[in-house]
Amino acid sequence: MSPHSFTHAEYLAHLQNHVLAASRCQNCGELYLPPRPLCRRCFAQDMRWEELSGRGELVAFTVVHIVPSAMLEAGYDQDRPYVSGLVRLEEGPTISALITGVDAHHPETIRVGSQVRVVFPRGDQDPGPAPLVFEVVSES
Amino acid sequence: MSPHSFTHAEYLAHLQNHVLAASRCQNCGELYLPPRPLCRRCFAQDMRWEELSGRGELVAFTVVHIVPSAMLEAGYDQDRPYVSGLVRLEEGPTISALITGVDAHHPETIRVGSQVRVVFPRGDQDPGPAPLVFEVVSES
Amino acid sequence: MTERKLGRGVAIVGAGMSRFGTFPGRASRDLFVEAFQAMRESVDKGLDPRDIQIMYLGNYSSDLFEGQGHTAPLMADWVGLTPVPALRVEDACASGGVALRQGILAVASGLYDIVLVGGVEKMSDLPTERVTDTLATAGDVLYEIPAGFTFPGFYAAMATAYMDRYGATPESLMAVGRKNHENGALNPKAQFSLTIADIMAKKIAGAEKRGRPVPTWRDEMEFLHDHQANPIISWPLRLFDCSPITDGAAAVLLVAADLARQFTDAPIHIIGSGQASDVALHDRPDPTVIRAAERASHQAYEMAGIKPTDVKLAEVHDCFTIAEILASEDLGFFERGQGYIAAEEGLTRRNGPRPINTSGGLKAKGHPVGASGVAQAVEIWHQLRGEAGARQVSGTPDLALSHNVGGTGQTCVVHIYERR
Amino acid sequence: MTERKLGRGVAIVGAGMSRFGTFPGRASRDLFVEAFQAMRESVDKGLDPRDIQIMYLGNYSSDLFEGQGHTAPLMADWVGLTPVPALRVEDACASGGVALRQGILAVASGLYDIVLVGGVEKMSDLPTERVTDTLATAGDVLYEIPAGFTFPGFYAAMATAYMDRYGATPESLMAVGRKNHENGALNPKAQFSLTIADIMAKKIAGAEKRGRPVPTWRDEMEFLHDHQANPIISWPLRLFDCSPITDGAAAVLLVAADLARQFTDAPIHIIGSGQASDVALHDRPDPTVIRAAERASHQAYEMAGIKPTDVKLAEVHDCFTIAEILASEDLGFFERGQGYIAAEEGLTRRNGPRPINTSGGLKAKGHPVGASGVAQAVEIWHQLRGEAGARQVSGTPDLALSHNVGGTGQTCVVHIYERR
Ligand SMILES: [Zn+2]
Ligand SMILES: [Zn+2]
Repeated sequence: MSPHSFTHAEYLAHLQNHVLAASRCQNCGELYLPPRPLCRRCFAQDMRWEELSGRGELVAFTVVHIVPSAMLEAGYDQDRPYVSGLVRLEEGPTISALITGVDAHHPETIRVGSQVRVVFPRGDQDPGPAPLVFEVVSES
Repeated sequence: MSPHSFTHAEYLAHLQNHVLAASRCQNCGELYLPPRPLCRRCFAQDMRWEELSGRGELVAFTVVHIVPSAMLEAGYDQDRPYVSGLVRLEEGPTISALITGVDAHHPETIRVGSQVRVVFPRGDQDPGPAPLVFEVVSES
Repeated sequence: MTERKLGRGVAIVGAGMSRFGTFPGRASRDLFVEAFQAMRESVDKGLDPRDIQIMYLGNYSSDLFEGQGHTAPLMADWVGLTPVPALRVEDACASGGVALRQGILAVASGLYDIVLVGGVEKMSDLPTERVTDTLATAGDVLYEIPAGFTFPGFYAAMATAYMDRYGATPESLMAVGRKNHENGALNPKAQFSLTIADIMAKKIAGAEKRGRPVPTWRDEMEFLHDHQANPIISWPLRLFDCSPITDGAAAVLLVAADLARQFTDAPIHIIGSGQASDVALHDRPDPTVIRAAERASHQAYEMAGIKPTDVKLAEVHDCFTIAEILASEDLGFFERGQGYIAAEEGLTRRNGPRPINTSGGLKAKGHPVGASGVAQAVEIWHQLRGEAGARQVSGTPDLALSHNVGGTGQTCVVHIYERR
Repeated sequence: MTERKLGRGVAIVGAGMSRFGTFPGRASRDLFVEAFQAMRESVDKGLDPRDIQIMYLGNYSSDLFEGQGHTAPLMADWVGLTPVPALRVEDACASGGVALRQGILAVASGLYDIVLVGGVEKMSDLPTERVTDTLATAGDVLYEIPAGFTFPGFYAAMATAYMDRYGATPESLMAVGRKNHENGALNPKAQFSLTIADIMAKKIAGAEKRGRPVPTWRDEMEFLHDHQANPIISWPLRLFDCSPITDGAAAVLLVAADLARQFTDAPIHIIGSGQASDVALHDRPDPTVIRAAERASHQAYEMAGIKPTDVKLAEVHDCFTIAEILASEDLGFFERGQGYIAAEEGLTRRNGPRPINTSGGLKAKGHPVGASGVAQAVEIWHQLRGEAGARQVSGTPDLALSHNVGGTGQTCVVHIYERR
């Protein structure tokens, strides 16, 4: 294992293969998403990739109306907002992601604590500007 | 006189009117090109605009082959280089400018010490990306 | 570990800021000259700028806002300080406060006695979506921004978690914005020297003048609930929950405490300073706590030998209304989950028991990112010297705190100031 | 004024760098982890990273190169240092050296004993013209850049003025590049671990392999005069007069001198430090003198109590070959107008009387802007400890200097190091 891996580029390559991958320290067992090459708990540099279940819980969210350039190009704007959120995976780590399966026009119906699961684009569907998407599968 | 003037925007407006303007401290007499609102010699903030003759001398120069985006868009490139230089005005200050009237393909013919004079675009000629241009009028 | 004392005492003997607002045609250097001159005029016994020995500049991203790097020596030149060392300090929105802290360390090091700390940001040249992009670079551009997060979006997510946990509502947030506009209305250098009611009146007058339908808001709360007047930026944050896009600069003059009386008979001593860092927002165990603020304030309190209850006046980093509520808890002013109640009850108003953001805060005064941390010190300079004019807190407080956050809380820096 | 001593002595007890080069798919954070690990491994008696108390990061423009601001706490997190204070210091190409100087002040202030100073830049993700644009932001974007100046262009203008004044030629400049490639060839972490002759051989082998016309350069000078092999970037500077576009990081560990022996029996003491600023290039009376370098080195010499002739070894800022020649005069190693003759005569070669840039310099080692000033200290750490391998200067020198320039000389920072 090259000590120079566990980069964002490798993480994205996993996602493109429909794998949500974290890095686990082989010395102390800590699990990292975003993946990282150096363990911040024990300072060992001995990681392995590990696939996550993709199941988790919505910890926080927002409905974005004033959107950045990349999302503007993807067709979102003030009247077509999207939802971003923090998702705590069942394996422990929390990650930022685009959230679907909710009604962005009725934010009061979106619940912190909802169960979510990772979704990947089907077939040769364009993944769009957000490489990581979770869908709300049930309310808390 | 507003203490908030002597900005780059005002300097450019003067250039568009074919005036190369500097700011002169009314307290100590120091002349500034680029113009500035605060005198760095006596710390007074009492400037007046003053038109310069536009005559000067080439202090240093270069022929630019690897060009920045703005000059690339203006049609310059590795094979169509341009000359940039430092010009000491006869009134004292030295400024950066585009230099014309020289052979960019034969840099060894360009002489430090050459006399230059400011040139403005004729009629509704596009001033291009370089608002300040000096032409070599005679060799030193 | 026990926090240490500085090797040498440090005092502020001059402080000033430019007007905050949007100023087409004025570059960073022009704003900085204005702040420098205001600072200079504030030095009671006068300052020869040639006595300044080093300059620290807080600036977030002149690179992206103006396409200008290497800003520090340029600003130093424009105020006539060349050839003193000039360096830029960057920690996103905390750049100004972190620059102040480095100025303090420079005095404490024994190498410098007279230090200029400046802050500047020129934000209004870019279109809004590129300002949004630029502010988002304070997050993790590889893992956070591709999730669609904007800067308001991050704080909006903290707000949904906080509201879920403690029962706060969008109306709790509005209380913060109303209060800060009340204060800003009394600050002639603020971007919005206007209460919400003043803004409503202006819009009504404008509609009448242009022959448009005249809005009929009953009160400020109805205005703040109007989707047209106060659109959602990133739910639950609306326009009046967000600090604006601002051009501005600020400057303070620090000297070794034993030299302070050469400059003024009323110096303001910096008796506490703390700074801490944190991981990306998603990586924290609780999105309703800015741990870097807890830690930085703990350091500052310990260095100053005071408790949160001793603080008479605080300028806190209200980049968004929720941020002020979290700050009031992180700093120990209120218990967890009580900050929003305190805001609703008016405890943090100018004449309340715990005045916060008498300047108008980032919300009303404006938020030129790299200048904000320095401008907080400017407000405290005025208040502790009893020179804050119409917004002066009664009784002339003697102990104040500033709290400046970078990004979503990956940086926080806290200072404590005392009039002796 | 007499330069002061620091309040406390400061020593380097660990130093390391990543490989320099272009590394697609590796971000700043990945480079920084590599440098941090190299630093950690260099600490003779071991380092527990939890003992580090603050981190300074030299970085020029992650904003423009990677679209990432607020880089310092992110780098701190990636090497596990959260929650210690982490701040970025920016002075263009001098960012690394200026960060080092701030780390020294932090120790001298009495507030910190153990300080990490890092530098990082990830430049190779942008196309060349946007790298050109980004580097140009170190000049004055309002008054210099619209004249068509690029970063090589500024130094090229200094070169034409110098050549006109003293009779130097493009061949004088080439001597610097040849020498630095000779040194870089012995540095396994350099971007170009190759002499010019090695590069020629590689190109000949490549042409043979691809069945292309095989070049027939007689010697290095003929290669350097070949417009195809060594094209003009900005006359008189050609490709081999310019430092490359580089990704890389470096890190040094500073501690209070009285703690140094806890980490190593061979610490390197920093005994002099100086920094100065200057105006834009056009505004200086003489474009062949970097006044900030004269002034910063004067400060550093005085603090260290040494003369230029005492320096055994120097890492100087050869962003362009002309810059090394000017530096050798600004630092007082040679008289004005003699620097190019010294270069031509080989006085600055590794085994000459005045070795400059044994690392290969920015030219051959590479120039990841914000990391370069820190990487200079890494080379000096190796040389003064006699651990520089094949490029070790004989006799293990005991006194060295580093010289790091920002922009066209609006910033210069100089440090002096001693093995005791
Ligand atoms: Zn571990
Ligand atoms: Zn004057």
